[in-house]
Amino acid sequence: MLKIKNLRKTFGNNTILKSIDLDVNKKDVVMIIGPSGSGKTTLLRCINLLAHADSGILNFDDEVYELDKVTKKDSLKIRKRTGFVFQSFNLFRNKTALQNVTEGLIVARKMSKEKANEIGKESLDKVGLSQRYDYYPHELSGGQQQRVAIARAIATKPELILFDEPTSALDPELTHEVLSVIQDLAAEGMTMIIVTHEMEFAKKIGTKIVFMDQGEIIEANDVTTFFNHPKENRTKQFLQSINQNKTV
Amino acid sequence: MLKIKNLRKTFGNNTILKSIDLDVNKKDVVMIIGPSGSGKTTLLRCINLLAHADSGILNFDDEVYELDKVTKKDSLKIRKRTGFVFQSFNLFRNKTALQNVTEGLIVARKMSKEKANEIGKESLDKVGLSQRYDYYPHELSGGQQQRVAIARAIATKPELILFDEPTSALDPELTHEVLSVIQDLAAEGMTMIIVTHEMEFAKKIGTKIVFMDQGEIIEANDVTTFFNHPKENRTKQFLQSINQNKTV
Amino acid sequence: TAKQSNDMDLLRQIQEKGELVIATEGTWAPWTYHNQDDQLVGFDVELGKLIADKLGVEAVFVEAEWDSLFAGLDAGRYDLVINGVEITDERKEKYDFTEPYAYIKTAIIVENSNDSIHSFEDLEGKQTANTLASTYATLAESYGANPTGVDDLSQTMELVLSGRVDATLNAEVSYYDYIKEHPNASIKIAALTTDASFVSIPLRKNENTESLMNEINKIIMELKESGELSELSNQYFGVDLVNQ
Amino acid sequence: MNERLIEILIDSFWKIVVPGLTMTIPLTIISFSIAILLALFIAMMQMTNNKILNQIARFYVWIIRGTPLLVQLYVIFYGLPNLGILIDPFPAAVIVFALNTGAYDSETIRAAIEAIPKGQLEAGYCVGMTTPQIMIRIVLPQALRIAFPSLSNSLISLVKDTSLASNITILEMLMATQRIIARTYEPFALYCEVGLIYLIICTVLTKLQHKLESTFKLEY
Amino acid sequence: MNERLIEILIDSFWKIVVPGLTMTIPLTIISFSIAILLALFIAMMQMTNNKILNQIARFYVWIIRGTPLLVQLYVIFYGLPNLGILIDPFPAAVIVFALNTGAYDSETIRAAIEAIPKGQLEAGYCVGMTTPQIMIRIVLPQALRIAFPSLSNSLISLVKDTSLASNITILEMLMATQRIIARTYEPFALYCEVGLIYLIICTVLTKLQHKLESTFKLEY
Ligand SMILES: Nc1ncnc2c1ncn2[C@@H]1O[C@H](COP(=O)(O)OP(=O)(O)OP(=O)(O)O)[C@@H](O)[C@H]1O
Ligand SMILES: Nc1ncnc2c1ncn2[C@@H]1O[C@H](COP(=O)(O)OP(=O)(O)OP(=O)(O)O)[C@@H](O)[C@H]1O
Ligand SMILES: [Mg+2]
Ligand SMILES: [Mg+2]
Repeated sequence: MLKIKNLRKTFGNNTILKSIDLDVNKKDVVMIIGPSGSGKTTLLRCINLLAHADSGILNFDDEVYELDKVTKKDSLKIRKRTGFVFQSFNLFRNKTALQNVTEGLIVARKMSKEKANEIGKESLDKVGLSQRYDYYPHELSGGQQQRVAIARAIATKPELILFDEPTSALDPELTHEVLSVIQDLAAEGMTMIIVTHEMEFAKKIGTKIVFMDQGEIIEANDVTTFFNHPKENRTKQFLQSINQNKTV
Repeated sequence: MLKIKNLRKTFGNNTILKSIDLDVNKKDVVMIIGPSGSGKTTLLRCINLLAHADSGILNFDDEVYELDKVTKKDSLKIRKRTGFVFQSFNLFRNKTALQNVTEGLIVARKMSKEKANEIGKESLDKVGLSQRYDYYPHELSGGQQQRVAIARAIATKPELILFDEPTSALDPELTHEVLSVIQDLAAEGMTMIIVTHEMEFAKKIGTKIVFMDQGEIIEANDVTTFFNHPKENRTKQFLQSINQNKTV
Repeated sequence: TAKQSNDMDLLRQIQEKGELVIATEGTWAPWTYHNQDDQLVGFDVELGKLIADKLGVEAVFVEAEWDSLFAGLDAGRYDLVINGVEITDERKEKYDFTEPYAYIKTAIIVENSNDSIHSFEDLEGKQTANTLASTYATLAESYGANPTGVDDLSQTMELVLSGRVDATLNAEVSYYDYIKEHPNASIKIAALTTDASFVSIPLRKNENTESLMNEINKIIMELKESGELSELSNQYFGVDLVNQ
Repeated sequence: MNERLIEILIDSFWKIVVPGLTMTIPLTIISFSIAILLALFIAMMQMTNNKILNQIARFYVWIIRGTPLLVQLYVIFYGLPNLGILIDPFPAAVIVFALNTGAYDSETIRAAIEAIPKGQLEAGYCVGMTTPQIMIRIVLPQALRIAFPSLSNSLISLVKDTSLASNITILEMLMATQRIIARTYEPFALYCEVGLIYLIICTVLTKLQHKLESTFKLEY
Repeated sequence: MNERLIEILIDSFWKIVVPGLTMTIPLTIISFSIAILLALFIAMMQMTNNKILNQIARFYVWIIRGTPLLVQLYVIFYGLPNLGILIDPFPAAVIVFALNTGAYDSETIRAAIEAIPKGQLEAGYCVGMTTPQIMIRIVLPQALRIAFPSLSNSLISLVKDTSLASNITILEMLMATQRIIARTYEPFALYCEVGLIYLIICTVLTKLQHKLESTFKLEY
């Protein structure tokens, strides 16, 4: 459903993404892993056009966009079909947890307030926040904020959700819960791209692993092949460090 | 070196911390774990007086503070002896990575600019940011920001460092690196309190584990006892969920 | 500016300083204004200089907005205000006035084509405009007109010309001065007051000003008798406003 | 203070307050309401990517901030009649005060919008909202809170600036005062009196400002 | 336009510009510099926990914003002499304009400081800085950037408000213009001319504002 070709992104003189190609099929759960600063967030931002790529082509279903020439209308169209969970959450500071979730439903999707509240509460319940509907972001703990961000993205039931480290602020129990939420979504046929540092998580629900380093996709493969038979040296090295962490 | 007695903290009608007692000895590495929203961040904030506890007594070395009556001077004194890594980083937005680290050295510790820069660069190098001295926070990736925050806290060489989920935004490789930085600090005799969701990490460098839930310390023990012979049911349940995550 | 203590005779203070501080607007031709070379001139200014001369001191002029003249006089910043001030009963309660040194008649000025106003009685129900610092509003009101005020004379003329008001009340001499600058302006005098009002110099009401008052009165009489004042009037107004 | 002065002050109180109620206050309220709408509009124009709208907005702000209010009143009231446009004093004053305050306020609002982290806008995009929707529901509520004290400044200034309307024949409080001064020659006392009346009006506004500020307190 | 008018306008140009250079501009610059310092100070006072300092700052802002500039000039220049305090026109004007602008600007600066996330302050505390140190090095640099357009507003307003100094015998541009009007009876043309000269001064300031704004652009 999503095809990226030759995406390039620079900041000033630094090339942050060098000729990225990525194929995502319907119902795929693509896990992007890679060291800090390798460009994972930037890639997600380029996909839903929050960042302007310098060049590249994006196929979304059968629509083709040249990434250096997207119009406002294109952006709006793509964004209505995608959800995004920011690494830094970016909750609306002037809205309660529930309002954060319903805002998009009411305004962008023209849903009635009652219906939106219903869905909003449902989404918040899913991520274990039934006690926090009326809290403002600054009154929420880090993990609670992250969960509101997740609830906000899944409430609109988009065709594609981009998650940027969705469990970074969560404890193991909750990670487990969120994981099952994402698994449910996967079961419902949602396509997802998930940036994560949690390999267990990646292994568990990913259908495909993409390993990035220094703005490049080093290796992309299905989960088992990736973890059991990595091809590139850089990948091996990365996987090794994970095991190192584990040994007490 | 640090002793907390009967710390209570409320927000409005909600009691967030209920009668917390905590003992930290010199060179201890206390790991605080617990579900999202259990009050871990709030506890750290109460310790270095960013949050005003409603009641409680704090012993810092031999000085005794009543937490509901601390003066500005007390705060300054305690804060000069502690470091803090925020869950949301809180980098100075108008300063580069290096300036973020040197600011406290130059201003609060009256260090010369050259000396501060030297130490600042050293600290940033330690967390793998030698390429990013002159980047502003908004130009850094999530993991890079988190590492600047860590570098900033350790640069001042305080007696006690409070870390709030210091590896949440880091990939396994970097987690490993930061881990070794913290291990080095521990080896140098630094006392630390670390909030974390990474059990491997906790096991590896903690000397003591504190498990919190709903504003209470459920169980506090040395690492091996805690993980191998948990006493409370709540603890057992929590540990179980961790293992659940692991099984693919 | 004058610095003075309140408990000393004003005339003596002036003589000791060797200067007479006179406040005036400097923006009201031909009484007090700046000529093309930017020098402060006008009937009032010349009078001030003559008075200072006769007192044997130097005239120092200070210029400010109209109401500030009196605030400064009250505060003791200035010795005198010479600014074509008309004597009224109400003002007499505040200040002591010297001998009048001129008289003026108030004119009703209308647009040339205006046919409805021929006397003050015709002002009934009409819209008039006048400068704020004047007594014209009271006068117009007393004839049943509806007065509005603006800051200066030119504005009142604009209002008449653009038809926003029916008439403006102003000093007859001001009208002539305006016409001198704008010979083609489509305005005319519709009526004149029969009784002239008198122009004088106000002094603070207290015993310290008594000797100065006497001195100035003497000087004004002298200037009137010698014809110097009439000469000045002719020079600035083109008519003799000193002797009725 | 002598008896005469007290009598004058008492006598003049209503003569000053009445034009305050019938002119100064309505003129301020109407002009300010229009000004805020205008300012929002201009701030938006300055922030779009459309170069032409940009230039128009900048030009407007430049001309209006660059010239004295008095001159603007002159142009509208005494200048336009030359082009055959004769506007009554009150609407002319509203036009000028709204245009003037709007230009200043647009800068304040623009600055406040720029102070909102970009993440707020981006989060709005990501739930499918359009830029105007995000502005109205997310960014402006936060920005206006930041701009609020400065906008209060401009409202409170406007209360007093309306006195310039006397230049176009509008009888407001200061003109009423000056009329009394012209008769009584008591500028200092009367200016203090009118100052006190202004103070009463502005006290109400300041109280309102503080009230609204704490009601809409934003924390982050 | 006829020849006479053109001649008048040319002739008056320097007569207006000179007091602009010798009075309007110096008066503005000096008063504004003091005002900004004062405003910073007052904003801080309003934000400390010290109730007394708080009240003093609030009182100052309330009184100054609540009363017209004209009345303030009167009190300092014509009122104080009754208490034996006689201040020369220029220093009196500086005092009044600085006090006045300072009150307004303090509200703007306070709002801008409140717009900075608390985390910035807390991070400062955690590296051992004192509140004033954090203010000067972390919070104010960010806050002033937010306040900047509103502070420009107040500077540009001040340029024109200095014309009120004519009430205390200071010859500035507007008074110079009015002198010429008194002789020539050409208010409209001359007000447009002085408006243009103000516009030139303000254009320089606006350009400077935009330049500094983009130099100190803050992103987050
Ligand atoms: N200002 C506030 N007003 C009301 N409630 C608050 C406020 N700040 C925090 N809380 C509540 O206090 C509780 C504890 O928050 P805290 O940030 O300490 O949790 P935490 O253990 O650090 O969680 P996490 O792992 O998600 O960071 C949360 O339930 C939160 O909603
Ligand atoms: N505005 C910017 N200007 C310059 N460089 C930038 C800017 N934004 C990001 N970068 C750089 O781009 C690189 C990639 O950043 P990105 O946020 O995509 O990394 P990431 O893979 O998401 O890392 P993390 O796991 O730490 O979140 C980083 O090295 C960062 O410093
Ligand atoms: Mg990232
Ligand atoms: Mg936390």
